[in-house]
Amino acid sequence: MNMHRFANPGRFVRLAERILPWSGALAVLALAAGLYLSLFVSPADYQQGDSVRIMYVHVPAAWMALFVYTVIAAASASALIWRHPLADLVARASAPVGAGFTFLALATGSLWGKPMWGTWWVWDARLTSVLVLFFLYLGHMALSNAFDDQSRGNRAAAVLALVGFVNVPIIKFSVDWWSTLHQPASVMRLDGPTIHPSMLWPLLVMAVGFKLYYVSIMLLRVKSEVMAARLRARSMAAVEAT
Amino acid sequence: MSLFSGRDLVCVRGDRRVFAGLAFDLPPGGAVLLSGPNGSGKSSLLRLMAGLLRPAGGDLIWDGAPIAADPEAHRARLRYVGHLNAIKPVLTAAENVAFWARHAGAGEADVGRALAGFALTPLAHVAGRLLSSGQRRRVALARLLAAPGEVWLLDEPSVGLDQASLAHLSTAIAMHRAAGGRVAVATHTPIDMPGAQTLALADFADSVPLTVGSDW
Amino acid sequence: MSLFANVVARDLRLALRQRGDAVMVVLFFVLAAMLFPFAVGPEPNLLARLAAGVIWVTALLAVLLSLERLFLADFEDGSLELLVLAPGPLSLTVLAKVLAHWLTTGLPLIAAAPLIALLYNMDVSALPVLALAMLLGTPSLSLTGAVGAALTLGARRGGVLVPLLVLPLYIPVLIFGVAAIDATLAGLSARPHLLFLAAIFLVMLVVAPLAAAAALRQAVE
Amino acid sequence: MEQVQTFLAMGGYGIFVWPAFALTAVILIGLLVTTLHRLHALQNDLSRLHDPRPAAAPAHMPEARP
Repeated sequence: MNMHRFANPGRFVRLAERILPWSGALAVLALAAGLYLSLFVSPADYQQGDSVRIMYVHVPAAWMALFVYTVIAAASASALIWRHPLADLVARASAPVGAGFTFLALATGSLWGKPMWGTWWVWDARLTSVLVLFFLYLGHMALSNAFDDQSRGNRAAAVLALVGFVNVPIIKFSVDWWSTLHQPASVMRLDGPTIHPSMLWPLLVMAVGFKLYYVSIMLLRVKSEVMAARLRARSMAAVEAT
Repeated sequence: MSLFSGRDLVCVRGDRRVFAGLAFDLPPGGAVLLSGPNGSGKSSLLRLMAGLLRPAGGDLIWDGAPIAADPEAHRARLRYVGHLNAIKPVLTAAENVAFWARHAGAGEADVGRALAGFALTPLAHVAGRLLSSGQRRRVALARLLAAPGEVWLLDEPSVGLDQASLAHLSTAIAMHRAAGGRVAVATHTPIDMPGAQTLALADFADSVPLTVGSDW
Repeated sequence: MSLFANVVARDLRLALRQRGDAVMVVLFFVLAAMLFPFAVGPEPNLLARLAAGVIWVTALLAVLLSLERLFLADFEDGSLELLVLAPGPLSLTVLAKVLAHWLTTGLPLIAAAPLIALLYNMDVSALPVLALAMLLGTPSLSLTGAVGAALTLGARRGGVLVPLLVLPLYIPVLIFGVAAIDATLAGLSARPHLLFLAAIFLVMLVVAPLAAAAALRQAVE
Repeated sequence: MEQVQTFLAMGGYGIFVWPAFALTAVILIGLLVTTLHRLHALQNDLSRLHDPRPAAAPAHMPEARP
């Protein structure tokens, strides 16, 4: 296996340039449609009134937070086990986007919690696990930038992502257990009453919009990672030549 | 005649390609002297041969079989002395050598012989932190005699050694080769190794910059 | 003597010769736990309620502080390269170093915990469960910590990074560790919580050595 | 005009709903802008860094993206 370290990203950039216009346009379309559905079409909740509309950004963001972490874990596994040269870049490009979604989930969760429970932060099981996930993201990004040699940072962060991924279900389970232990009253489930179809549609459309947005921005970020690696190598060569 | 050889080896450090297309053959009893300016990849090649560093391209072959097939067997037969001496300040010279001897399966008797090989017997019970850098280097080299493996990979072994110790090193290498062992040495100060091949790393320095980007 | 025993013996001898490190860990543990009464007041049954939580958090931080000792010295003096080059699986060597680390930090913490329970007038009946929970929990702290320590070798200011990487992964051990003691104090059975601690330990027993070994191989590259 | 008023009020929850959506926009667009900015900066640097090694085969120059 002496495939040159960065041989096939050549095909990747061409592929990315073909996909990007489509995924970008579709993302904008889905997000616009989702926005319209969630703000204008879907009814107010009989208990929460219009504050339930926050769910249409909060829940998709929380889904994306976990989804992107899974993508990072999968990319890390393929980087470490099959030494795929592109996988490192996908993980490195996705981490900040995932952290952004996680922060968004926390912030909108807090904005939604205030009218419902009267406080900005509630140690609800789901919010708490998303908070822990946020720190896993920060740890991943901090580690991948902690080395002078970028590829070393990527590989170290890949190992951390795999260990983190094994721990996510353990953390999720133990936080749920902990919250039932300390939560006498059964608190209103954060994603509202059983989802009525008129509320399910905006949720799904927004979720699709978020996913398409992620694909597009990830392709852009991987392209710039590829460029950055190229720049480093080119300037390294320039140093050698002088 | 089991050969330890490398074929069109490519080594990449960070985003820099250190050398490419490098080949070598090390027969039993053979010796290879790695020469070249600083940064030409002498240490990288030794670490590659030891298996610490994974080659970006090319193969390392032992007796016809690629080393990657059985890395543990390869590790069992090689002894590596790097820039650092791996000496614990709180352990005595004997304890330091004994740990690595046990780690390679040798017994207590070999430790005494190894220390004697580098005239360290009087220092056997001196704590590592009290040893001078030359003495520390000799303790690191004494590991080779305690549990002799087939392949010695020595990175600047003679740094800080006085004339007497240099002589010990040369005899140790000569005896090792006479017993069918092989040695690869990266050094700037000359060590007399009769019949040793020389491998100039500069010949394999890579002129074309790492074509990381041209096909993007 | 097998490689495993060889590494454990050497590390224990090193710890014995530098006794200060293990003592420092226990001193930190007791001192940190002693701070809370000054903050929340000496009121006995409030302290009793906080006891389990304070003991576990300070124990966890004490382990965190001692993680640097695991690989950094070997990385800097060149021993790590030779350990990586030793015949035999590297994850076994990692396990040996974690065992030696646990013997010199986990055990002393367990020995010192009753003292803090006393300071917090925690009900004596909960002491056996406290010891058992820590016996099952602290190995996971050392194992997970080993991954964090190995990953930050060679990183710029790696020491500051280890807490950020490792503390989120400590949360399950903290939750079930405290829950076991609270259940006992409430007269309930601590068995399910202890079983979860054991389960986490077994998972990390498999995952951590593999991950740490991969991290060490990267560090010596 | 009055109809817009009730819409903005969001049944009294306006001060929670709008910041939530605004924050979503800020984060999504912010990430996009920083990514595009970095991409263009890199593309400029790359095209500006002429290949220092005229002797070797001139490395394939990237087409400067608009």
